[in-house]
Amino acid sequence: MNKILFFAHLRDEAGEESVMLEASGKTVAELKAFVAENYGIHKLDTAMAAINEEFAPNEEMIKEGDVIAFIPPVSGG
Amino acid sequence: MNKILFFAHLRDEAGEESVMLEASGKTVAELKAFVAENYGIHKLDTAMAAINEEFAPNEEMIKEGDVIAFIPPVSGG
Amino acid sequence: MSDRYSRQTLFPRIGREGQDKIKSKHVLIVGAGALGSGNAEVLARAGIGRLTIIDRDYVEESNLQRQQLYTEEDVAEKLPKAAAAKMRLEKINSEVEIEALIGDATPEVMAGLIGDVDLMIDSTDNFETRMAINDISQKYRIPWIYGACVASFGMSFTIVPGVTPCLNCLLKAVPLQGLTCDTGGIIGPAVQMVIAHQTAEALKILVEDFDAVRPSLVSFDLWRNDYTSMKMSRAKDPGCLSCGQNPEYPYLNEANRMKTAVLCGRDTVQIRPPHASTVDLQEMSGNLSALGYEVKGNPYLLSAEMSENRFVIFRDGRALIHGTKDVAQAKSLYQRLFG
Amino acid sequence: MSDRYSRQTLFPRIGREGQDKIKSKHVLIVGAGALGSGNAEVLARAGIGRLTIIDRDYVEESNLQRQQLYTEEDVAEKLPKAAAAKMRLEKINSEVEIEALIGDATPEVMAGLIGDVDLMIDSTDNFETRMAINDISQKYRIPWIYGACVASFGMSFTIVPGVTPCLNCLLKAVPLQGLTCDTGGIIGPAVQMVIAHQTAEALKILVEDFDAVRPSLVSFDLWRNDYTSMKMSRAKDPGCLSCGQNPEYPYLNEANRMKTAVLCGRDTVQIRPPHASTVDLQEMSGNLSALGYEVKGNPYLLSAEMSENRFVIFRDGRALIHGTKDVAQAKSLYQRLFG
Repeated sequence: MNKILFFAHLRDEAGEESVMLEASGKTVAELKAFVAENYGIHKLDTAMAAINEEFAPNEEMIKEGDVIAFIPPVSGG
Repeated sequence: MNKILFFAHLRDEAGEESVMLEASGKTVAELKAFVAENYGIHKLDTAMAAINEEFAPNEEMIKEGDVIAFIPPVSGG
Repeated sequence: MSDRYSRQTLFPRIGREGQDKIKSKHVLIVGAGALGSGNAEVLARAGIGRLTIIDRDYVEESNLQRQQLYTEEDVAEKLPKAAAAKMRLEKINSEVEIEALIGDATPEVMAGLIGDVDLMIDSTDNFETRMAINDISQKYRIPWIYGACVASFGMSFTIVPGVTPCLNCLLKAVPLQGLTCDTGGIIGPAVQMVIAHQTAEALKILVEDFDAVRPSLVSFDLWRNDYTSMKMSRAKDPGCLSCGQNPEYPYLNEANRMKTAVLCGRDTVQIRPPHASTVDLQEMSGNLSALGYEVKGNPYLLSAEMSENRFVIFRDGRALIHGTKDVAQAKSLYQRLFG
Repeated sequence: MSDRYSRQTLFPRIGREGQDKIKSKHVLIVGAGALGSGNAEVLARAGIGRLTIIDRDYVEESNLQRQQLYTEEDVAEKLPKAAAAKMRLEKINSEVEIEALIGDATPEVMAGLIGDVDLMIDSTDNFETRMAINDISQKYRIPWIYGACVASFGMSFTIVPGVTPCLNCLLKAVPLQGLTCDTGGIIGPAVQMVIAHQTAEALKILVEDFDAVRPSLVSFDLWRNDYTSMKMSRAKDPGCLSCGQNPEYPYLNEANRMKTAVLCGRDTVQIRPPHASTVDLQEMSGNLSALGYEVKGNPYLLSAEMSENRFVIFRDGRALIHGTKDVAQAKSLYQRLFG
């Protein structure tokens, strides 16, 4: 199983701080698509992803037990 | 073994960010006395101690593997 | 050395040597909104030698809630932010040389300013300008510090050419419809928190303590008591068009920029994003209503009006900003909504 | 509702209802130094109804490096900090009712101010005053927010009577010789970071979102890129003399306070800490030299002089502050060195 954490407004959209999912074997891009569809999150494609607190590119493969965080870049200033 | 973390000026006094020690069986107060003497740290008795990121009183017994942090209260403002 | 910086020279990582370095440096602050005014104040108080501040807006009432250099009088006089900032900063520290530029921070303008600049601090409100700062940073080998906030959330990342990944490695493209302060709101503490991170990184770079520069992207949510560091060593993309082996600096190129045109005789500026996209008109309508706009719409477009602001947004991101011929002001309004 | 707070009411956890609550509240800020001036500015911009600020010092040149409400003119005029803060805050937000008190924040003075206060924000530079704030908080059931910083390090903890442990649970006694800004130095970003945490907590309490209040003590080091949260649920001491079952509020008691006496005919104030202790005279000598003092000493005492400041410190913590009959100023100098 994998823990998926949402940050900033993604958390409001998901309605939860985190969810548990079976994501091992998926790439980051595939997980983004899956989560966007199943949890009704818009604009997840432009969010940054971290695996175990380290930046992960879209092609990266997720392993069993990895913790994935989605952090949306924000623009205000 | 136990990891002992130093914060703020305690780190300057210890000359290290952290040290590894055998501390299980000691109370927090006993560990403070031991560390103060062996690492030349002044005023450790007034520092707050956390075990595994949770505040620990002086009487608390340390267990194998616990991570202990010493955080000195500061006064500036 | 005067007594003025004594509490800072007492800090061993700065010391008197570091203070002399700070005094000899020149920082470009892009934007004089919440982050820009705060960053400028901290650096002016710290004794920076020279500050260049560029901003295209004037002080508005809704800025006062979080933009720390400005007063009610600045609003009454409709002072440009850069000018109002300079006046206050000179009262705070008359030893600092301050250049205030009122206008749009286009890639050309920024490249023209960069001469002896040692560091750029991002205090802008949109990713188009950030990507241009990022390309200039790579092309001229000048570090910059990304910072942004919305609601109770914020983030910061320090980019050192040749050492860290760059913003284009992380984002690959300008993210459209990031939340902005005009759509998600913003609280003062989140601004202060980003300023704390940006100015700490700035001081490290100014005293040339590069080993201390934060290697991770920090993000936080002060209302939810979150604080996360994302390690960035693996983010560097060797094929990145901004910092890779064959850089093209794409955001210095006209093709990747917002297109603007003044529509003759109509007192209107047309804005077209560089790449077509799909705006969620329903969400935008809700955001604009919350801001106090009167909004009308249909499936193809949305028109909004509040006091002197009046504009139309189409589904592909194109917009008509009515009642102005000033391109910088029109872009400002657009980017405050779309990021 | 005016446009002024629109970006704050857009933030869903505040909204218009929260904004009305903020407007109806009264905050006491103890101290108008670095933390006090920053906290006051953020809350004034956020639209707090009433602020009471108490401080015993006047604006000095070495304050300008980090104390955000003050200017070179305030230094030239030697304005009391509370008065200078009020003047600037009124230009920032004329809707806020501000009471500025120039004097020492003794337990009696604070107890007299507490009437309709909803929240106290610690912006002081010494633990004696913090322990008194803590006892007043427990006795009158008013939350307070501890904040402190030195060098690039800082911490904050929110104390809600009946819910969280109190400062006396954590510290048991006034820690002597904590590092202060006068002995360890201080950088502006560390100040901003503490302010970010204190004002975020303040807004949560003011809008009565108590579930969001941070349950842990935060500490950070911006130069070393550290950020730690220490959970506090187990820190509550049922026998605590401030918040336990049989509270005695020891720090409202004369016996636990610094003793001061004006020495007749000698233009000198004597200060004696409540409990004898041993001052490390050698370390103190180094600190004072670094601050610019001319220091002489022997194994029993140390004398230090810089412009109008002249004092003697004995090994047991007693001190003679020469050249003044003003007890508040003498205590201020003493506590800036000993915390």
